[in-house]
Amino acid sequence: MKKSAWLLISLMLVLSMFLAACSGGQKTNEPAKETEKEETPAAEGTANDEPQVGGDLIIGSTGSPTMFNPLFSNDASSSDIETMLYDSLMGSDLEFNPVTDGGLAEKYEASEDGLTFTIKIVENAKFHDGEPLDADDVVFTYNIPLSPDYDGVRKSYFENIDKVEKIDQYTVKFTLKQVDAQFPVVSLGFGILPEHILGDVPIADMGEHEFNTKTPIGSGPFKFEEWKDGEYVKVVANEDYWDGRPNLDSVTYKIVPDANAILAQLQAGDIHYYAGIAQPDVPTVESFADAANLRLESGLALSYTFLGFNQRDPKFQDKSVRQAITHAIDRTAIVENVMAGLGEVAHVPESPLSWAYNPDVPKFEYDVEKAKKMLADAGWKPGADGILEKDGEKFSVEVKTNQGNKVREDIVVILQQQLKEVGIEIIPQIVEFSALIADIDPGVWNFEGIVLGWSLGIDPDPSGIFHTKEIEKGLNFTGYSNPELDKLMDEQLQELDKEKRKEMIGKIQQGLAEDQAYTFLYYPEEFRALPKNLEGYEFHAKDQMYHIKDWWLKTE
Amino acid sequence: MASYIFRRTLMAIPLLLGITILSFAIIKAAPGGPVSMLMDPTMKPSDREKFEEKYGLNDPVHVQYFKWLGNMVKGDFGNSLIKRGVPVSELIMNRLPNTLLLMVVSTLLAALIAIPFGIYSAMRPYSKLDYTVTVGSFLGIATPGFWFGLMLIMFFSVKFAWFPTGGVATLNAPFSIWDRIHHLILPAIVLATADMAALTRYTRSSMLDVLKQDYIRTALSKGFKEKKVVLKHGLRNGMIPIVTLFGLMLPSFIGGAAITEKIFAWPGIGSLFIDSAFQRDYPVIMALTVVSAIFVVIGNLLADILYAIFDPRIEY
Amino acid sequence: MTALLELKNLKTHFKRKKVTIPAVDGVDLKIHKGETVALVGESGSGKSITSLSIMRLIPSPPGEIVDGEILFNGQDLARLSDNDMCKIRGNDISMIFQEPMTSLNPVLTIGEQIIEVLMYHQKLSKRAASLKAIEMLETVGFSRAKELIDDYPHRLSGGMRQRVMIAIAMSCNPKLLIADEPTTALDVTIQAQILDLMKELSKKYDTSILLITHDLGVVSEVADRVVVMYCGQVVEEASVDDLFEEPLHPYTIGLMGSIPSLEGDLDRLYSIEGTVPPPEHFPAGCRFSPRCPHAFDRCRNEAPVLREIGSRSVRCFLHDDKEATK
Amino acid sequence: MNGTTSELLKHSKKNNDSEYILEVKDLKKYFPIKAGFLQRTVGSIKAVDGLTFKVKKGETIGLVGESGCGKSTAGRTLIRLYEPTSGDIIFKGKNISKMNDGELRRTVRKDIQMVFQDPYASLNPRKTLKSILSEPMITHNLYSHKERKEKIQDLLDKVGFNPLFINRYPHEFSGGQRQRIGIARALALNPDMIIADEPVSALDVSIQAQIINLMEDLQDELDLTYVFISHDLSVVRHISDRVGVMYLGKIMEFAGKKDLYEEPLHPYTQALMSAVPVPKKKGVQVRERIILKGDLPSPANPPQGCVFHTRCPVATQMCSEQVPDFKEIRKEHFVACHLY
Amino acid sequence: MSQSNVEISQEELQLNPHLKEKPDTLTRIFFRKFFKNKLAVIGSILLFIIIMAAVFAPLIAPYSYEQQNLIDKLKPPSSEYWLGTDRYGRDIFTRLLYGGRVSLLVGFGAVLGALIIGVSFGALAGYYGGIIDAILMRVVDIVISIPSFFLLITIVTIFKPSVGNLILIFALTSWTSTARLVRGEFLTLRSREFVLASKTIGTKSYKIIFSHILPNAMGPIIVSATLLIGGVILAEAALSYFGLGISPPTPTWGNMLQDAQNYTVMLTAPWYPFFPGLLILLTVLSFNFIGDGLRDALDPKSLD
Repeated sequence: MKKSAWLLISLMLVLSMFLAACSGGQKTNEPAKETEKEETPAAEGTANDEPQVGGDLIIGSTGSPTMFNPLFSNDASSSDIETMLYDSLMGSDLEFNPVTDGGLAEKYEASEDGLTFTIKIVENAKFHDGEPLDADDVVFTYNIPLSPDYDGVRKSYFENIDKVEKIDQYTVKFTLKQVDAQFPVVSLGFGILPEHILGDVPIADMGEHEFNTKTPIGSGPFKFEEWKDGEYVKVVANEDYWDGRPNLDSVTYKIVPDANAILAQLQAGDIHYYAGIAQPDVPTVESFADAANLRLESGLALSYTFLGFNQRDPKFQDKSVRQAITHAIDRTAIVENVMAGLGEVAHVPESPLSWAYNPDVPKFEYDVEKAKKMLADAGWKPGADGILEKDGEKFSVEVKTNQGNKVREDIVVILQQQLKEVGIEIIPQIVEFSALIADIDPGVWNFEGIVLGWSLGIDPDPSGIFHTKEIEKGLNFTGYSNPELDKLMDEQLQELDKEKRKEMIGKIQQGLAEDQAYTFLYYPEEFRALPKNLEGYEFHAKDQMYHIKDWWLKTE
Repeated sequence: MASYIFRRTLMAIPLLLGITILSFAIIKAAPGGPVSMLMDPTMKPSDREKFEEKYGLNDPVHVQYFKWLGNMVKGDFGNSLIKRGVPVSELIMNRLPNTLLLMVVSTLLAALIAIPFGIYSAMRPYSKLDYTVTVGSFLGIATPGFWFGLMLIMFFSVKFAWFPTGGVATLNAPFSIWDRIHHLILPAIVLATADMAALTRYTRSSMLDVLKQDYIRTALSKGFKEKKVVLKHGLRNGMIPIVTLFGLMLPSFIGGAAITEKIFAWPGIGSLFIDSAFQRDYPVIMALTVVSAIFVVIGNLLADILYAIFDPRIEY
Repeated sequence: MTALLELKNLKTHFKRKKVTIPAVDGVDLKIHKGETVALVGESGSGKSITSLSIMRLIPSPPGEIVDGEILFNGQDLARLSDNDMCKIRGNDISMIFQEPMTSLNPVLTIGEQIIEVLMYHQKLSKRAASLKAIEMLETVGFSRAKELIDDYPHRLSGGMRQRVMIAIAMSCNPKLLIADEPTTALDVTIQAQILDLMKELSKKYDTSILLITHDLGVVSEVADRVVVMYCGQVVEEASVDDLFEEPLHPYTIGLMGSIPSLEGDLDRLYSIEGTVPPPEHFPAGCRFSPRCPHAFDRCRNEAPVLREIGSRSVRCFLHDDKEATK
Repeated sequence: MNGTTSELLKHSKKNNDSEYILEVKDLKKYFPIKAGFLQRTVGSIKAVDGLTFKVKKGETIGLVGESGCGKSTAGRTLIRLYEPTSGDIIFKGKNISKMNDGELRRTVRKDIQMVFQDPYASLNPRKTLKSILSEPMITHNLYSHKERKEKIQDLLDKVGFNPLFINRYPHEFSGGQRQRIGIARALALNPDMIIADEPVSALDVSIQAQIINLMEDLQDELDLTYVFISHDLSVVRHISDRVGVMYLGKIMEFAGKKDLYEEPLHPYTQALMSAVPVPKKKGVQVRERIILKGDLPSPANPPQGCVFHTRCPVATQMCSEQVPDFKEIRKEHFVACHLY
Repeated sequence: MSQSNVEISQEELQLNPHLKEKPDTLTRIFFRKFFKNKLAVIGSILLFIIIMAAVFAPLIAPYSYEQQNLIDKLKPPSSEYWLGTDRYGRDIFTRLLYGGRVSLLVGFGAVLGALIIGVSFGALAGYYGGIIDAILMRVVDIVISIPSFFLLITIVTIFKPSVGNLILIFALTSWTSTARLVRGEFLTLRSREFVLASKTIGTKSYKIIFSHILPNAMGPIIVSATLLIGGVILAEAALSYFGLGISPPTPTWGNMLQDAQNYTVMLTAPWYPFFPGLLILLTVLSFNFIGDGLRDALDPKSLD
């Protein structure tokens, strides 16, 4: 069960392929505890106005989409487009609850044992080519990743499905192999593909089929019009959308690879909507927002940034050393300086937005003296050059992060400065992305320290990253291991009672914080620039295109 | 001439082989692979292996190379591993015209400005104008393109709104020549700046050489005015090395504009190259290497042919 | 008889930074109609600069005609405007150069290079000019002139190119042809052809020739009168017969003695000590004095003037008395 | 001072000493013409095409001809700057035509030296006189440091150069002076033979005489053998004992200079002689000039039969078909012509 | 003439007026010609100042190059911070000094490396010709034909950017032009008469290459080297643009400029990108001026 974790790479990365989850991975079962971000008054205040039809919205992106088939693509840009082209069975609300609203499901029922789900879909849904969408299409779609020929990237999302059956023309039944708390949230969020087009295509060839890039046909609110590689993707309103025509006439998804150029385009009005503003640039965007007819929306992102250490290295096996390092880092200063104050200091590997977030965990506040003492207690004594030494070994750590992410580069530089205070030498190493990924591959583990971020799923299961069994071939690349927590992690997955599970996860979070499995740095706040007159917009932490069907541009 | 071109093309084969072998070795030596870019980290290693196996990424490098070579010879560059299913040739052909347009326009722009200045500099060496041109052209060489490009956008696109901020054409607007030109100007200026500098220097030294020649004196002794002598007798001779230079510049069309393309969101070959390199999209990288090598070969050939056209002394 | 061309005290100096180099330093010279005058001297004597000065082709800066007159048909070329000079060049006065291999523009056809002169000076139509060009090429001895005009210079040998140069130079029936070492770069057998051609054409068109050469053999074959230059000055001037019969100036004597002969045996060549000084180091007094076996004190201190002795002149104190006797 | 005595010496030497220092037998040097795919050799420029002559010790052989006749190539092949295509070069009894660089260095490099045409190109502009002159000695490991210094002084003295100049660079000297340096360098190894390739043609007339006189003096003093290559018939006549006239890579006529100049047999030699413009002298009859038609044919594609027949005023049918033998018509007078 | 310490007689001077009393050494000619070129002199002075500033950076720099002062972020130039501060509140002036060390080191190092490879290739190919030439030049063709920027990026990802590796990488990608140049020079020089003269003496090949041909080919080589250094400094900046330059906090002009290539910084602290940009510009300009001056000063043709 590893579906909770996403490598969050960068908001301003050239290749923001890991930016966010697919359209299917964005929903949660339960209301989040905090929904602190108020919507802008403008959006709320004018909600009474009648939506106006028309207009083209230009959305900016540094990344290029790769294809428009949710079962095969996995980058943020593609999934942005897919959201508009396809309908999924279930939708989600702002608190990540699974809702039928925005999905094809009219009604959905889970069995007592949590092993079967029966879904009734709307009867008037039609694909863009006019063919009706019915249960056959749903069965067809869900059978694709179940096939042994399937070579796409989404296999793990469907692992628990035992079978998918058509009950009647508009009813489908899913049977699971075992209880899966995330099933309605994640697995039911994938777009439905047209059987009448893809039905004859061998599944092994589907990943390369023309449908994905040339003629994607879904049932979503927008129809695919044109993809000019490296320039833009254009989708136009689906006049016959079963849930009513979207307000916007068209959406142009414009690709501007250079993050600075994108801001210039935003200022010049060549881009209307951009969700990837780096935090340090927020004041700049604010400064020209008014003149450029823009406004900013923000909210906490469902992710966190951390400093991890390779715990195969003896010096990082010592819990107190890890704690001392956290003590030595002024995370508030990092948030203030690197993020322009736009984020929160993190203590656990879960977002405050999650229902399972446990605020009551051991915290290791900035305290240089304490850090020094703890390190001294652990046997690390300052050497002649002020750098700590133990048994002739210097406390010198090469900290890697990926090239192209300014914020992380900044963090590494500041870490170097801060840790010098306690006598730890940090050697920053900015590594090209593909090479960095290769460095943390299982069995390679070619790093000492690493600054990265995880984009969180909606389910709070932490085992994918911190369970001992995930070391050998999974994502636990730091090699963290705590048998007690392993046990808890196994147990919570079998727990169907949410409150009990929350308690168990809370304990795990306490354990991870106490162990400082990572040095958790912060939860970033995300900023999106959009036209002042864009109405119907709501900030969804995982979906920058949330309910785009309802967006509309108010004219004077 | 035809047989000469044929022979030259034949001779390019070992060159192409060498280039592809070296490129293949280099990209395979680079850490990481398309799978780490493509794959969902939640994927099981067995599924990753399945994918790698499907695309032969686990075969020994030489096996992969020969497989690739075999397909390439058949004209099949394969499909992109990242934009799965999209033929590499299509990716390239979509962008090649943009890059060529940008490069041709910037080169022409550079030539139009550089050549007259170079000629004038050569006619009056060590004059004030010569010094100005010299300093100016060196300034052009020394300006980092990415800085210059962003500056132009900030001033001329954002501040004065004289030019678009990027792209090849206005979105959602009908095709118009003027619109295309409008979009071309800034990136072409950035690219032309560096070329202009080099071209001015070349023109100047080439013309200086030519103007020292005996036949210039002959032409003067016929009673022609200096301007006519320089333009009629000097220029054609002086252009021979310059024209050759254009041929040799052709290969730089492929990678040379990468930064400019990125800054101006110009969907060209350069940015495709950079993206593919970062994503380890091996088929695209290899295809672009081949395309670039072909450009080298064509460029050299073109240089030779132009040389022969401009210089009657060369015969094939 | 008035001269076709008369140089009076021509001075062409080159200015490099603060140094003035007197490459041509007071040259007097006359060429009459139909006459062939040879200007003889070693490298550095200023003979080529003299010829280029007449054509006003001295690169300027650094070169400049600082003094003197160049009277051509009574008109002072030194003071002519550039525009007027352009009308004379290639038309009334034309020139051929030493290096036939490089004197023709390699990228233009031979025809173009002749036709352009004719169109420019004679205002001929292109058609008429090309007919005339063919005629000129036939005159200089090409049998396949019609094909030749579409050919490029690189296909021709040195001797043929020099013929083309002559054809270009003669195409406007110039009154004066300046030939700057026209045969030096050619093989003897070809040299003979070219010299014959020049003699023939000068007779045919009644063209005066200023022949610049260092080869006394060529001089004796072609010239009517000889002017010997040394260090930017004329040191001796005489008719060809007089000069070869009795050279007066020690430099001329030395020069003639230095040449091995094709007939008769000489055990040892006469040689002039030292080398021609570069213009920035011209000695005071007589410029030949450091190398002159007869030099005496006066030579080193006082500059001799070009003195007429009958029909000839010489710049040497040794001949002061001779003038007195005559 | 060495007018008549040296003349006597020369003659006596030549008469007594008939030993040949150099024998050239059917020497050929072809340069390949490469073309086509793979740059195969498609033809060759027959720069030197069968040269045969002998050189006696102490004499001067003149090789004369127009540009492109192969005389320079012949000189360079003789000294083994070029590998001969075929034929033998026997120098002091040793066949050096097939030797490799090492063997050449050990055996004959010291004994044959060369003087080049262009005094500006033949001296390394970045070396002082001293290092130019000491290089040969260092290469062959001759003399101690002190001896070398003396030897250099001696060499400069021999070529009439102020020894104070040893630390100067070539660019400070005039052409004539540089040619003296070139000669001094050639003498540094006490060679037996010097191949002089147009040593005076780049010089002014007055300087030419100086160098020719110097070369003659040195020959007498050091018992040198010269192969003197020049296009200038007068100079060759002046300095040589025997002269070969080359045309398109072949020797047309070879004879003692008196025979050759006073009674040239080959039509080419005759034409060549007549073409030379000579200063008029009183009482000397102006010669009848033979003007040759056309230009030298390309050595890449020499005419069939006698190579001269295309320009020969007396050519017959046979000349275009058969290559004439190089025969001794009179004593020591060889001619390759069907007329004889 | 009286003060002359070399005894050249008056008479000799008269006869050989080309001679000067004092020997005109090559160095002196070089300097005379070089100083005639005003731009080259300006370039030399500028470069000298820049190099000295980089060499003596620890003595000149008012701050530590990595000392952050987050309160003083992006401060404009002032008496406290002469050229302002960067995004971490580090002194830009200090970082420019230290950055110069790396940038110049990379420039010089890479060009030295490129020269070693390029000259070896070119010399062997040009001197021996034939098959050796054909093979070596094909290798050059191949390396040239691979787009250098792509090559750079790929090699950087393999080797990881560090000063040493960058030097290696730039050397590996920029030697080809030198090789072609040297080959050309060798092709002409090997048939020059002074080389032939040396051969007739029996001088060994290696000695001819190193003592006769190479010194005479040095002019163009040095000129191309100066231009190459400028190119490498620019390439380091371009590589930094892709984030593939030297890792922070080590400053280089390239990564400083890249760091300043930020919309916010350019709008709010324009001096930050200005200074590293200016230094890159001045340095590259200086190298070009000097190269231009050297081209004339080292031209052996103008020696004679």
